Amino acid sequence: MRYLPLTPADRAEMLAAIGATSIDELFADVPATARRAGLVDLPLAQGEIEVERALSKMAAKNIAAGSVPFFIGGGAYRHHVPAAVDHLIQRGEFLTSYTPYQPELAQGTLQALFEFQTQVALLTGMEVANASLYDGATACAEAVAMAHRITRRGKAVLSGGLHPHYREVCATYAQFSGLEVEALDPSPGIVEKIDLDNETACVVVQNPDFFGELRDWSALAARCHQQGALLIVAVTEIVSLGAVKPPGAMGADIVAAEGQGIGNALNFGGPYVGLFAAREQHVRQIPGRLAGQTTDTDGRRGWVLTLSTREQHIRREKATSNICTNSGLCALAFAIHLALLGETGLTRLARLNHAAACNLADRLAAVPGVRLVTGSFFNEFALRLPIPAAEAVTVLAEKGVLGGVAASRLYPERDDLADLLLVAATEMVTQQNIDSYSDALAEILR
Amino acid sequence: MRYLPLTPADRAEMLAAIGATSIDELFADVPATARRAGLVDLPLAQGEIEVERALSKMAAKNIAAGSVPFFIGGGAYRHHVPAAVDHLIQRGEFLTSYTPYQPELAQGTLQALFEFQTQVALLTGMEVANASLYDGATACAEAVAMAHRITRRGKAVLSGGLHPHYREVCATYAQFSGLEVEALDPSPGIVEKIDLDNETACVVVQNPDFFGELRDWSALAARCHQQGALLIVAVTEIVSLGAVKPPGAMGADIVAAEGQGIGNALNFGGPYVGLFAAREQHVRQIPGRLAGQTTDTDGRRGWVLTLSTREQHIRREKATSNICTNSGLCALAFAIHLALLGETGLTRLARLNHAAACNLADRLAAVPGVRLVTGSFFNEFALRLPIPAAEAVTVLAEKGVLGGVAASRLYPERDDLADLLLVAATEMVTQQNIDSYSDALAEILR
Amino acid sequence: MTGWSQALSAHPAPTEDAATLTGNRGLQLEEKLIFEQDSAGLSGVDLPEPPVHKSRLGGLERREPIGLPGLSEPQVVRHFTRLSQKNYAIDSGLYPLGSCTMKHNPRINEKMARLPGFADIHPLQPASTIQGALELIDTLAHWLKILTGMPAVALSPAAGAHGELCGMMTIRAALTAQGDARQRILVPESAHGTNPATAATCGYAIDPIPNNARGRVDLAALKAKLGGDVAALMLTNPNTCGLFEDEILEIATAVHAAGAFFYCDGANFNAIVGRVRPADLGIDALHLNLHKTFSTPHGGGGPGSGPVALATALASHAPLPWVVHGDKGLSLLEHAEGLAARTIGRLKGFHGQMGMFVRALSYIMSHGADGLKQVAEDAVLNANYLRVRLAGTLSQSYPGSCMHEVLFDDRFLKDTGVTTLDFAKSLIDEGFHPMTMYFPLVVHGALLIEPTETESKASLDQFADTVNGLAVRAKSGDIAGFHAAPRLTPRRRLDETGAARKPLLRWRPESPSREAAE
Amino acid sequence: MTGWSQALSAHPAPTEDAATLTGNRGLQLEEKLIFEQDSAGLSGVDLPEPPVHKSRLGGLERREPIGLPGLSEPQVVRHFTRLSQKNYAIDSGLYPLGSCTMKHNPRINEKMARLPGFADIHPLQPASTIQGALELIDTLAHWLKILTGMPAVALSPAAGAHGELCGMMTIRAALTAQGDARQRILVPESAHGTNPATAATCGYAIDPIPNNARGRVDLAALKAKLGGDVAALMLTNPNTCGLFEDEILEIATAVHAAGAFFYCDGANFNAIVGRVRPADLGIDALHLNLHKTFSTPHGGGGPGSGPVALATALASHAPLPWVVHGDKGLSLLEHAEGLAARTIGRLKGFHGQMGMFVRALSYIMSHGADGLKQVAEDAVLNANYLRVRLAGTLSQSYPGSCMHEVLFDDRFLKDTGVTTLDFAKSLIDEGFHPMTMYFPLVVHGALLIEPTETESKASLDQFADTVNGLAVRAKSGDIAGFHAAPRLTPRRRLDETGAARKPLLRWRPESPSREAAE
Ligand SMILES: Cc1ncc(COP(=O)(O)O)c(C=O)c1O
Ligand SMILES: Cc1ncc(COP(=O)(O)O)c(C=O)c1O
Repeated sequence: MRYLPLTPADRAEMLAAIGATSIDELFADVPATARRAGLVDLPLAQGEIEVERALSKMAAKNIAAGSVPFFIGGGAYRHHVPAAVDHLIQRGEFLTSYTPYQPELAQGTLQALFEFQTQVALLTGMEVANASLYDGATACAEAVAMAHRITRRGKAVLSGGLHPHYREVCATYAQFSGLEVEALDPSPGIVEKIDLDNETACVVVQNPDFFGELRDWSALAARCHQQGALLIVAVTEIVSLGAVKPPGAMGADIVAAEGQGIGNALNFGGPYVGLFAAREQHVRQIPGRLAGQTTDTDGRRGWVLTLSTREQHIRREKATSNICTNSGLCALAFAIHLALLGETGLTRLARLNHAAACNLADRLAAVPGVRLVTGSFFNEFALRLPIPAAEAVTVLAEKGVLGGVAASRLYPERDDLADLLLVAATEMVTQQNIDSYSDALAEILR
Repeated sequence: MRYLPLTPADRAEMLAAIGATSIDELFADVPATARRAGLVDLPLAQGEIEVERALSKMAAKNIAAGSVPFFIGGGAYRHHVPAAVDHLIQRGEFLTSYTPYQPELAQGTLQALFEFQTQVALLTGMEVANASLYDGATACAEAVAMAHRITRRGKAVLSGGLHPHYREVCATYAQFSGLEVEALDPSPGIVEKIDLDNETACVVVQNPDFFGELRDWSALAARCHQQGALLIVAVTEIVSLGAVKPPGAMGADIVAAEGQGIGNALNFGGPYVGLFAAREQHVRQIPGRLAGQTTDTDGRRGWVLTLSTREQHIRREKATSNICTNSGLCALAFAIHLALLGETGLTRLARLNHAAACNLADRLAAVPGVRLVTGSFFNEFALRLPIPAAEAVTVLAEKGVLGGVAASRLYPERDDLADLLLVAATEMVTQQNIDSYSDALAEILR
Repeated sequence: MTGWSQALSAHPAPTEDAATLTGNRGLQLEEKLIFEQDSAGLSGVDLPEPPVHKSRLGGLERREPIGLPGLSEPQVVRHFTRLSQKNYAIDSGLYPLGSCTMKHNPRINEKMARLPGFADIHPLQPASTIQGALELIDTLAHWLKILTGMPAVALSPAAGAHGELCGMMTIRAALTAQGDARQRILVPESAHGTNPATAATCGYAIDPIPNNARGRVDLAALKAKLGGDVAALMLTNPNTCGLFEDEILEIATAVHAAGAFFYCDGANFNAIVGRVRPADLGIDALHLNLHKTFSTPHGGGGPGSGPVALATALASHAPLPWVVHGDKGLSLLEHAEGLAARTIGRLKGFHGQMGMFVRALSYIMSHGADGLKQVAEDAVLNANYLRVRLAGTLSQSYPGSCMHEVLFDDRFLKDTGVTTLDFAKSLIDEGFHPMTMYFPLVVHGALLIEPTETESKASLDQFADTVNGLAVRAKSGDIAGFHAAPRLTPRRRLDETGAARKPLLRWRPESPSREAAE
Repeated sequence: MTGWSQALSAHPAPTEDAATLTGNRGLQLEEKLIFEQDSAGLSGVDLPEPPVHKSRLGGLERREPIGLPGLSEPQVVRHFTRLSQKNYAIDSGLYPLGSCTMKHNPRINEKMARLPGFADIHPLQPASTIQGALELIDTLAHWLKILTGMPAVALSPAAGAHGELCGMMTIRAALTAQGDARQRILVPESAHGTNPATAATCGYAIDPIPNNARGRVDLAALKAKLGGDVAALMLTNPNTCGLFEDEILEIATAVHAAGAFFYCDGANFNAIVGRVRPADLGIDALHLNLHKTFSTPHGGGGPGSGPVALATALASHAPLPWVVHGDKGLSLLEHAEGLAARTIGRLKGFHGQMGMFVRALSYIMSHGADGLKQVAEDAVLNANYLRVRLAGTLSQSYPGSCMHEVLFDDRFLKDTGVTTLDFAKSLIDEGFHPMTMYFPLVVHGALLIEPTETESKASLDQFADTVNGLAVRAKSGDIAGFHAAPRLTPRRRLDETGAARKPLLRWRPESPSREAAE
């Protein structure tokens, strides 16, 4: 087997050195009833040629986004990732190293994380950020738990504009940690009424919201703070912060965001990278790892993982979270891509996305029977169709257009959303793609 | 422009430091008539997205070998290259370094070349090998020139079984260096008669020859040596040496081979890697670079480029060759792939190729009207068809089978070869591919 | 050996770092933060200027500069290349981090994960356009079910700890469904920190159980603690002492007899993959770390993937989404309805770590059933070989053979003035990554060594010779040399206490970082 | 600066290398030859056992073992990773090798070259199946023709020297066609070694011409040598002193008046790309190094690509194959017939360095006409900036501004006891690749510095500060420090003389390598 460096001779020699007559002896602690000679009815080892053939065959059964006019968003966005990003994250020193617990052997990863944390803080307009969580949805659940720890209050109010997956993950976590979650109904296009009381630990909103709508949450932030509650702002399309007023500037206390849009491919939903930013005053309540600056024996600047007393490996059941492995390499990809973009690149990228979405919105809204629901948006918006959106999505796919997300896929129980279609456009969308889409849609609705 | 780190401010500051009022001043030595503000009628800068789109479009107009039943050889072979090879040669420290003229900063490249030279010497059965030349054909021309230097004789005899491109390149070089080249006629299947006289500097044969035929050249080697001539053996399919008696064992004085088959993709013909091996006694006549072992100030083993007095940068017009840049990275890919294969892997790979070719030969020879011309072969053989081979290749291609090389493409002037088709099979060929091929051929000849 | 002490004394003063004008040392290159390399206006990405159009941002335009630095592509490539050169990795050498299973990461897995058919598909595409993706998930699940012997596997958890959470939630859901409100989770003291942390996250109280003298769960103590309020036992097997819980069947019986569930932390599955099926040990739920046993790269901290195998009693509570076979091929069940009516709900956005699934399946197919069994055997063989090679100098915490990793404590350093930390840091100068230190907590100054099956005998021998050599030196009393370690890394020992006292977690224009960098 | 001398004296004795048991030094890892890591029977590639079949090797089976070592994939990946870590590269830092144009190599070019439509096509596929490949070649040719202003370009040469050969052969072919048997080639003394070597390979006699005091060709001397027997002048422009041949029009006129051809070595095209067209300088043939000006990676020694632009008088002699437009789209003319009847023939197997063509076109399209012009300007600006930054301490060989590179000689080291070599090696400890040394030959102890356009001002400033600092030190008389350099690399100064005296060019089981390695 190509990955196993021991030869039969090595094995014999080593067994002898150990003083065992057979490998089975080393498994003697395994109850006899549980020992197996091997596993039946499973394929045997295969070479690279065979494995590559089999997996390529599976891959070929999927329609790659890049091969068709593509307009799906809903929390994962198809952006261009420069070739340099993938080249660099594949360097063995990044790819095959462990969590940087030995700082003297991991200054590369640690400095990159310190840069990542700074980028996330700048982007969200917050004071500090951590070294990543699993994804945006779990980051959101962690934010709610953190608000609970800080305020010692038991209720979290979730805006109806929060991504349904985020809402569901918060609900799942809360259900077990004994938190009460009040999830408001989705009301695309309509400003929702959010009530707070002195039991409210936090309010969770999203910007732009799940239906693409942009809102200034400053007033809500003020109300939260009056009430002693925290405002948590979720961001599912991180590129939007290249053009949109950041949560920090709206008075958010915690930002939980999905970082996939920068540096990471669609990957059918994972791995992604959860971004988590907060105010400095709450730093000791932050979940996950933090890279911090320090000095070495010779007084030179260096980096370490710090404030570990928050974490499970030190604090165990009292830790701020149970997270250990996070999204290191995805965070690195994020950091590299954002380093490449820089201020000029990111802001222009965001403007390109917005321009493409405006262009698309105009084209699609011009199709007879189609109504644009979202008032102000970044690169994604919602349409009302004269037919069920799910049906439209299916027929469009048959015509070779991946036209968006039917709200009903995420809200099957909400008949009032059956005709709602979510459509996104990024810098990857060409004029030709937009033409194909509006033509196809017009045809369907004709 | 994303690759240019200077800002307008930098440029101004630097011009000031230089004491120039404009960049044009630095081009003052250019005759006024030749100065241009810029170039007209050429596209302007494009981003990665646009460049990738345009080039992918071009690439899509080609039929990739991997997408169809594929049986073309003729000096370039489609073998599986493990993913680790491409991963390693893309490490910036290998990819973006120059020729290792500063050994203290290039021990990695130098040790790899030393290992490469050893691998090539072992594979060919020769005593020493160089650090690579451009490709097999130019290596062959360099071998002829070297034989000329060694023997001080003016005539080179080229076997009719030598790859036509090798023959032509030798002829081109010779025509200008004043060497006489006697190229024998190709005679697939028939043993050719090779005459030597005391003007003969060398005889160049190929094994397996262009038509796939295997021969033991030991007797010819003996005759050459009696006559004071050198025997040069060309090898166009390096994988064959995993199964076939090496030129060194046949008494070859110089081996010129194409190394593409190990570690390198088809690349539409380049870059490839010329392998060059010889007897130690002639080491000072070898063209190209040589990595050699030495020690450093502290007495530790290390590597350097050596015997540079053979080379153009020291010896100028008296150099053994004008070559400078060679095929470094392709040689590295070769070294890595062969390190992965090892003795067991390479010999098995060779046996797999031979097995596939035998299987294919039987299937195709069974097609009515088809005759197998090659007696003994490795992974490639020649067939006589009842129709012009060129026509067969075209029709097969229309049926989605890349069935081989028509001899007429390389010998348009030889009517007697019009019906000759060269067919190769490697480990990449599946039983299904073979079925498709024989079915398609049968259909065509029906 | 002789040359060594002499050399240690000849060890250059810290000021040696002033020995170059640049601070660079040959191939060891200093590198500032990207924020300290800012050239306003530069970008490493060229994008067209957007067409002019009326903004629809509803007055929410971002007006303040973000503060991101401008760099060109060459600068960024060089920056991260230099940073990478300050890392140690499996690709560099032996990485014997106990409990982390730092094995070789095959590159074919990386290539497969990047096929557009896997990397460039969106989680919300219509099912008809992602049949291959669902087939891959289904195939991986099939393998994991057979390898664990368990009827169901939940693939969405993002890492081991997330898998633990998933498992504990299903347990709690199952109990709740029976109207059973048990509150306590038994967790051995040797458990990894994520175990108690997870139980707490799941709203449970933790009740620690001691190890016995043999480094296993004290069965008597366990039985004593088992009772009507115990929801589950969270046991790691093979455990974090590198030992197989040889009384595991009795443990399972006792746990079940008490009406509790048996959760197993499968992070150490590498020791038994293909040889032992957790189902045969009476386990009800177990998570696997694809980024350990199944070689998906650890990436300097993630991403990982932590599928959970579930017994029948728990399967119906598995988190969303489920992959189900239907008349139209495979599809995703994304809501708490039908088959999935009793799900605990969603644990993560979308469907799990697809990129890791591809790598893990590529790894599994490459090994096959026979190869995986060999993996477990070689992993255990390598660990035991190191155990005997080191037995002479280090102090093994629990006698006898071990599984995939071997545990030592700091008794061998007694009275030397050298600590476990010093000892580990001195390995760094020798070109090795240290073993896991001070974990598990059940022994003093733990040194947990896991070589994995992808190390050659020569590599193990060099490591053993070095560790033994260092042990001899420690006993010979060269304290200074050990305190000074590491001496040869880009940075020497870093002040972690100082870092925590005054946390500096980001660069700021006016922050000391800038000065420090000049 | 102060800390430095102190530190130098504190410089550890060679025995410091005994300071570790393994010989490793933190992240600097020792690595044996693969042949010294042989485990018989191991392979890093798993292949199925071939079906049994009767051999048709005609009795030529290889019976002796080849002697290749057996290693697993993890060992091979680690081996070459460690080797790579002993290299310096553009990705690591400034690489100011004069005449080599070591600029940033964009990764998108690597990605494009690996598209199956380019990497996985065979040179002998039918034309109908490779139209995209021919289109790419044709597009690249179009760009090169416009950039040079010349009517034809031959793409098959594999590197610069091969391009020179191609150019000289077409010249000789053209002369021969006129029945003109001229025998001499004029080559300036400052020329790169490949120039005379190429002329000789082409069967010509070389006649050197001196430089004038301004570092350019001595026009008078040139005219004196021009005569009926001169076939061509081989001139490098900008020349290897980094200077533009400002009398080039007069030179061209004189050469042509003498009935000779004007060959130009275009290795230094980076200085003028997009700003000056060689055709406007009276050049008849010129090669371009795609691996310099057009950023295809140098790969530690190649592969390269050396297209040759040809004037009308030479175009018909261009080597095979030709890409021609026909009714069935593009096709390859592979034989000396029709249009190509007067070709010099074939210079290389197949059609040239396709992989390099893709990278070069990707680079060219990324820059566009405007970007390429900026490339030339920034390259020249960077070189001149270094020139002025270093003017105070180093001795510039020829006064005034330079093009893309600047030439210094060792006058500034006079009486210091420090040689150009010592000086260059001391840069290595500082984390820089040295400049080109002892070339060109026309000045004593040459130091030729070419920063390229992809270096930032900050990078140039750090380099200048370091070189200036070292120059000051050299003059302050610390000879020992310079002789000892490099001190911080994996290996210190290597014995090149010894290597050449007793060449050891391969590993042998019984060779000293083995012992040396123990
Ligand atoms: C025994 C044990 N359990 C659980 C975990 C947590 O796994 P993860 O880091 O993937 O969350 C680890 C990983 O360090 C571990 O070693
Ligand atoms: C001026 C000059 N001419 C010719 C060459 C030869 O080019 P190549 O190495 O590509 O053969 C070089 C490269 O070093 C050079 O610098």
